[in-house]
Amino acid sequence: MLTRASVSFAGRRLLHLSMCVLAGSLVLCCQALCQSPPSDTPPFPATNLVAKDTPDDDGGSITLSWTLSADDSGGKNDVIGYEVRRSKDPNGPFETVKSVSKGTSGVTDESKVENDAGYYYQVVTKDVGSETPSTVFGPIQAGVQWFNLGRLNTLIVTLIYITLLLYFIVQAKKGAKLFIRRIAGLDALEEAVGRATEMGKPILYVPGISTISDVATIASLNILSGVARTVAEYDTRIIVPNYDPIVMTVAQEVVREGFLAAGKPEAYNEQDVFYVTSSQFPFVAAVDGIMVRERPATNLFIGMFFAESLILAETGASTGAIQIAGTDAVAQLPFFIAACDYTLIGEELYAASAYLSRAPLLLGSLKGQDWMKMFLIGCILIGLITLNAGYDGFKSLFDIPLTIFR
Amino acid sequence: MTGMELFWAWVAAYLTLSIYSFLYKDNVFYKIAEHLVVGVSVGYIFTINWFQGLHPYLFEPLSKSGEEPINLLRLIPFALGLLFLLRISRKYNWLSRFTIALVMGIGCGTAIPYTIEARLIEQTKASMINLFDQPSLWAGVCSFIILAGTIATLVFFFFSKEHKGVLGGTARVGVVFIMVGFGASFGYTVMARVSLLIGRLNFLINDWGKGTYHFIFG
Amino acid sequence: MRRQVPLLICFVAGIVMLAQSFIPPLTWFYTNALAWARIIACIALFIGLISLVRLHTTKIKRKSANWQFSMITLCALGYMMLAGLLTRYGFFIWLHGKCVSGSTGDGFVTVLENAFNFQDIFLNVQIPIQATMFSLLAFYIASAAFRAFRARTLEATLLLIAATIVMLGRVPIGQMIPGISEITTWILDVPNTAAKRGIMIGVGLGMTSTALKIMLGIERTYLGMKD
Amino acid sequence: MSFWRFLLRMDRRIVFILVALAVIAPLIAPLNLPISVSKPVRNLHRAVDQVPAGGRPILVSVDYDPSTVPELRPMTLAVLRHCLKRGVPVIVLNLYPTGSGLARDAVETVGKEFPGSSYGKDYVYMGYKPGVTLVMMGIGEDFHDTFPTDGYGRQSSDLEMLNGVKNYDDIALMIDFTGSAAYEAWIMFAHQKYGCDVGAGVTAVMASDAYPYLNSGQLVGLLGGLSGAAEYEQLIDWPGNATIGMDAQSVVHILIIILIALGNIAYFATRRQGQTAQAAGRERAGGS
Repeated sequence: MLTRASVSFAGRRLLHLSMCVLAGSLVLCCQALCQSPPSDTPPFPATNLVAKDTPDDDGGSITLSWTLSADDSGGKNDVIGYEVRRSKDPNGPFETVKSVSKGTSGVTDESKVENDAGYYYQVVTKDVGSETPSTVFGPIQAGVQWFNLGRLNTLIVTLIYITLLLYFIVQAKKGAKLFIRRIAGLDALEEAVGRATEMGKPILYVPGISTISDVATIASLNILSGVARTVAEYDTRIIVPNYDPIVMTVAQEVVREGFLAAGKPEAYNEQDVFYVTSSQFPFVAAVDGIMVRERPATNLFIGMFFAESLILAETGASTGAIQIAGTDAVAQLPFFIAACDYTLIGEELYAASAYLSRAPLLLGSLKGQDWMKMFLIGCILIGLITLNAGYDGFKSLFDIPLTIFR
Repeated sequence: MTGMELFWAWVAAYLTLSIYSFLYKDNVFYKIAEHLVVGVSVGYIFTINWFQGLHPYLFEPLSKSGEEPINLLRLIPFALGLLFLLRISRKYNWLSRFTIALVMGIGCGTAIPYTIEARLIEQTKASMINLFDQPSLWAGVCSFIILAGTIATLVFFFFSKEHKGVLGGTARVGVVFIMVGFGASFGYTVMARVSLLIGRLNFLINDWGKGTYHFIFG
Repeated sequence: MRRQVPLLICFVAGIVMLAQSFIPPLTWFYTNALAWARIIACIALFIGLISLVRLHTTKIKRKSANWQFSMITLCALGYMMLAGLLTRYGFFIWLHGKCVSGSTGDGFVTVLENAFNFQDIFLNVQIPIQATMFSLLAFYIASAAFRAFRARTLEATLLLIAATIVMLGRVPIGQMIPGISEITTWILDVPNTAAKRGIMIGVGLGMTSTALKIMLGIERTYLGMKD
Repeated sequence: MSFWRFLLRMDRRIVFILVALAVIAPLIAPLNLPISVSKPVRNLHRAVDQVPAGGRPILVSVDYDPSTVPELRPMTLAVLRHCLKRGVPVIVLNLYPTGSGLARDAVETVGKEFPGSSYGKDYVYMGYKPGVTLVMMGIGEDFHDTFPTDGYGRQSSDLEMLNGVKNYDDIALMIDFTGSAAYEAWIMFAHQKYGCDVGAGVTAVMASDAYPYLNSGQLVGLLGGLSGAAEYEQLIDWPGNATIGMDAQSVVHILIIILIALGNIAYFATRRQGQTAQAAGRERAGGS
């Protein structure tokens, strides 16, 4: 039932008014119309209207596309926009489901589209004084897809990665020998805790200013667990101000367990792991206050940070504390590098848990990460070679969403 | 400027100067401002949470309003939230883990495909460049440098092998790229930060200073 | 029960979320999970409130250092919560006025809305303090550069040279040096892009692997080690 | 203690004072550092400069809101000053409610600076008018129909300079200051439809989006961000807030570079004096 509009309106192009009307609010332009209707000829219609079920979704949606009217950005250039109209009957009546500005050649209709009902569509080209409908397209049905083909490449990469990780985790479980390179910032952790003990001063641990669903926060809490244990062994006090209540709860749990593991549960003070506020700069103001008043010997800023990174690190530096930072926020790394003694850069943050605990399972996953890196570098190189040899098919496998099946 | 506006301008100016006094050293003005803003911000967040979180997401779906049917499913997160509140109980605080586990699971499960798409696939694709299809020879060279730098930086993050030999050399090139990139970001940010300071000074001079002057002298 | 059930919940929730991104009919879970997480986060704030109030009341009770200031926090908190709740719908009117019609939203302003100066306090206490804290960066960026940018090693030298060139290339006085703008653009576009991309991919790998380890229960410190 | 060693141990508060001075000093005593003027700014300046004094007015639309004031207000003032200085009449209007106070403030500020010019003869403020594109079209049909009164409620017909203004034909140049895409609408209506020359002042972030219009000649000139405003101030020889702002930026940037340089010289000088790396390595500029 593919009907395509291909009507010529050449004879109607008598007047050539150099009018140009902005793609602004259609409503406003309609008001203009009410006030002083300018004399006008109807614009050329939109052509080649095609509607199809929106791919890779759970139904309730139809995607339309058309060729712009000859008077849109060309011809008289007086089109102000298009109205998409829909009906269950090819003869109408049609109801408007969407209005778009000029220069738009496609929309997705999601307004109460019933699955498996046949719809007819029409696109109406509007200018200030008149409108021209396109030919009707239909019927078309919206449906449910059971697999998102556009994400097939994501699924494959995910599966490859998971397989690599699991393989090396299993190898590690079997007792394979695993090496891990030095990470200076983590080597310094114990020294930093020791220093605080010597000086009889506390340690400050800021687990970032994000929520628990941020993986960087989780990585930080894993490091906190190692730090808490060392701290307990050294009989030092640890202060953990929090930005998020759920993170605080987990931090309390983690620190308590650390003291328990070190055999000193009585030394744990729940009020040292506390909530401050979930507002960025008020939080920073409070942590700055803690740094200058409690004068911790060591400051650890590990997790997700934003612009406040440098405020924290510079205030900490002014108190003479040893500072170790770690974040995957690329924009903040330069400031931590400048103001802290050691900085865990990006992926090092995620490797920390394995590094500190040396748990074989975690070390295994690190090896999996490295293999995935090699896989990606390999992909880049293959892509580079094929692309420069004039074949872009390999690169298109990395399109998001994947379009090769469409 | 009305008298009330002038009053608030003075409050804001006083607090602004209190914060700046911290640059000299910690003092009573800073402490007041700091403690005040912690209280105010939590109170504000509480209100926002209530009216823009609990109200539309929990109270409204559970009460009959408008055409939407009652969404009893919302009782599940409500119950989980209550379990989380058991944190304060010594005996039942372990129940809060159910909630934490759920939130963590949702977070991790959502993060995996999203991260793989945005950080792995997209970036890998962006690295595949046609070196010869460039506006100039120099542009081609630059594209190649970006590519080499990306790979070298990635090599720096190899953990399971000692950084010696070729691997070590490449990793060192990666460090060079990282440091130049960080230096550039640092230098680039200065202007934005100075603008913030200019903005505050403008407030002090124009809104507060001149505002007060005009209020008194007309 | 105390360990296995949470691990199972985490695993199932993770798998469902993972699956929904590939199977369109499951997106229902995602939409709901977002709302659920939001509700839980809102309720969790009460725990934060309790922690905050406990901390400060303890300070006051024990008369520990700076306990007087804790009273300020508690008073401000109490007042804002009360004012916020009492002006409930007025608050929305205010927001509407601010967001939709801007400074001329006087028509929406009711007596109820600002009966307790809720938004005045927000706008004239919290906002200026936030903006001023933020602007401290102008000072700190200078002191950090002065202290840290020393040509001790090759890496540090590169860092400081790149920073210096870009700083020069950003301001009119520096742009008078011939070629500086071009070099600045080049540094920002070429080595900077390469480094960021490499770090991004690495971070992506680390994040995914950590997320997976949490789901599988390999990384379970968040639950505590023993029970 | 040698100068270099003093530098290495310098209290960071000295750095803070220097930064504060570097920002405040240009506010008190403007340095007016030379600014190289870019072509789009020069073009807009020329366009304004070529409008004959006392003839057809220039139409200025102030369409920004408080968030973009730091960048857009200085350029608005600079252009208004240029007009009044030259005796070119200006019509100021405003299409977005959030900017009405700002537009009025700009007109009144500049108006006060030119006691010789008078309201209604040399400049008028037409106030906020809802409808955006509707207003733009309305001016093309009949200015007085669109604006029966000015921003203070006076009858437009009573304002001398508006007597000869019927539509865009009677407007020499239109300039839009905006943090949004409003300038595109002005191009479409004032320029494309009614053939009036259009210039624009936008934020630094948006400037790159506006360049294509410049190349196609749809914009006669463009001011981008604080630096664009500073360049315009340079051209009219009237250093204002933008020049001061750019002065402050230049001074702070140079200050930081000098500090870095001094720090390094000090570092190497003290090392040569036989300082152990340990002593130099652990220096902290932090006082207290």
